[in-house]
Amino acid sequence: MTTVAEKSPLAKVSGEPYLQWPPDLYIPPDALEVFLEAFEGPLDLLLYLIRRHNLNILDIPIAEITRQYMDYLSLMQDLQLDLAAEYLVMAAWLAEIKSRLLLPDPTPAEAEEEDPRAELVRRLQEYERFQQAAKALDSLPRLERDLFVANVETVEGPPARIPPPVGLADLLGALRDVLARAELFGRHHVRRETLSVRERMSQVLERLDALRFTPFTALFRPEEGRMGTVVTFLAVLELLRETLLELAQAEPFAPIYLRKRL
Amino acid sequence: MPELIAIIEAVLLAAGEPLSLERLSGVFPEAERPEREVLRTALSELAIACAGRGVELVEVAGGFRLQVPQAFSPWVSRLWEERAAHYSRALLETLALIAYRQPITRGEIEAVRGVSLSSSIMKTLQERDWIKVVGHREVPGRPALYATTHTFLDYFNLKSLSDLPPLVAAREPEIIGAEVDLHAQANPPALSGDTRMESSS
Amino acid sequence: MPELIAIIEAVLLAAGEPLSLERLSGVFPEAERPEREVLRTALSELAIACAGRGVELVEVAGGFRLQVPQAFSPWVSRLWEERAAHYSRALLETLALIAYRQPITRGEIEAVRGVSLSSSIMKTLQERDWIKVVGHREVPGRPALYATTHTFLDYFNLKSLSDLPPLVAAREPEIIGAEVDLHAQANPPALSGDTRMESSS
Repeated sequence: MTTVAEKSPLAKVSGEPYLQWPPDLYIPPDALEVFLEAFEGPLDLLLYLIRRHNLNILDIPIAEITRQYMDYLSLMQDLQLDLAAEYLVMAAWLAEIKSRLLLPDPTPAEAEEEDPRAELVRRLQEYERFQQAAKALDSLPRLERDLFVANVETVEGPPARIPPPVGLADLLGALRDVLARAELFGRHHVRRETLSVRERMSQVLERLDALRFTPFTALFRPEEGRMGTVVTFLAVLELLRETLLELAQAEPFAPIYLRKRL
Repeated sequence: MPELIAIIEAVLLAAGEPLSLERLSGVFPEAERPEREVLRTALSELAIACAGRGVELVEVAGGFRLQVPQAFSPWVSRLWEERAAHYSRALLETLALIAYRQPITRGEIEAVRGVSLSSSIMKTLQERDWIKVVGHREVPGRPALYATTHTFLDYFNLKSLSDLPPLVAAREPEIIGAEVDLHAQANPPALSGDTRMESSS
Repeated sequence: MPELIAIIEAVLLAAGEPLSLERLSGVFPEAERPEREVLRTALSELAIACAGRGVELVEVAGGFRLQVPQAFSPWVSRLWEERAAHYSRALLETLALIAYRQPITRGEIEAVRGVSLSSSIMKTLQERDWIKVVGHREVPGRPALYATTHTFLDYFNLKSLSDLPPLVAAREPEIIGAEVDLHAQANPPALSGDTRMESSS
């Protein structure tokens, strides 16, 4: 693919830059390659020739246009350009149209038969439509050329993350693994514990203050029933055993107070 | 707490891409999520507030976007050394065919253009996320059917395909021949804006 | 022609990076290039015009830039929310130990796991509001005692810690295996143990 920058010469011939397109069909042979590559195929080349000669495509002088088309083709061949098959197919088609126009119609009864040029005209028209559409598309205001997305940095860097989901089974699996490993170390003893005591220990610790004493009885909630009371009691005992709590009682049978150890 | 219209502006500016109403309302915690109508009203207020400024609010296929209006492109484009990408005629013709005739197969594109389609063009169009395969034609070989994307519409500042310039009817044959010759002097038809892009992207 | 302040706004918005005074004045054709002082005045006017909007003008090392003020980050960050990778095995084990053996110190967790605990794990667990410090153990160094929170129970849909699967099951791998499999059917890809998360947060 040739890259033709906007303001750079269209072609260089013997080192001389060509800034303008050749005014007529004559093209310096060295520039032809660039020139021909600019065509988007045989239909494009045909349209160019038609425009160049200001022809009515409904009334294409097939003989003349075919001659010119073939001239280009032979030039391409001389220059050993890779001649795409499409150009040759078009040449054959033009030749066929020309021959059908030359031959007298042997069956005048079937005069309804289409002008052999009709299909060529239809295709030229159709292709021309999309040439126009491409131009219209190109002239639409578009990003990066006419419009620019307004985009600014944010002060805060990293995006919020949605934390990953965790299932209870994952937790249990993890625990099983870690306990199995701990077993291997053999130094740690995994006790079977009543979870609710452990939970209550955390709750008690939370409720207690390190500075002020809390009445022992305030930790119990009657609505929890006997089990709840027992669990809380066990939790307090365990916390005392782990020396996380401080217990105070002024005298026997006086209210008991608890506070977190500092 | 900042005003709703300022929040919308901030979010659109930070996004740098069109945001749908859904995504816009998704930035509010559920308890504070404005009604769609409230959001729409705020958006129109923001659009009005942009008047005379260096930014405009547009609705394109992908949603709402703040962009620098075309009137400023002379200054903005001087910001970068490189010129904006120009697309080859081959690419634009192919894109036009896909846009107006979608869904369309590669063979159908080639039939209209009369030339085989370089795969680099299709690659560029797909890399830019302008076209996508939407199905296959049930004929031998099951060729892929191509259509344009939201991104294509967004890039060309369009809200929907119906905003494309109308496809001209096949033109009067005399016009095709005549008009273009004038053109040919200044600006040969074979080559308007032909900086090739396909292979780079 | 647009106002100078609007042109500056447009150019800064399109640039998306800080622009020095030189680069800013470079967007004007030489004949129309404003004096530095004029440019500076326009910049301060722009800064004032931004008040109350979703954008602010700041001068940073590289020059001037428009940015979304920090006050908007709660909304903006929700725009980019992304689902983090799965939690690491280490994090899950730590969480499990805290859940089953609370209140527990970091040292005790390390003793059971046999490896030292990265502080990012504790940070992640605390950020997620799954664990909290409930006290300190009265041993030298007074290490913090960790326990799980209400949020933790809510997340795992537990009414209380006693609803956790019984710890004893951990000693009978066959049973657990079966149970975990059942779970896994119901809600499959909850974790693949080795997608590390600790180092991020």
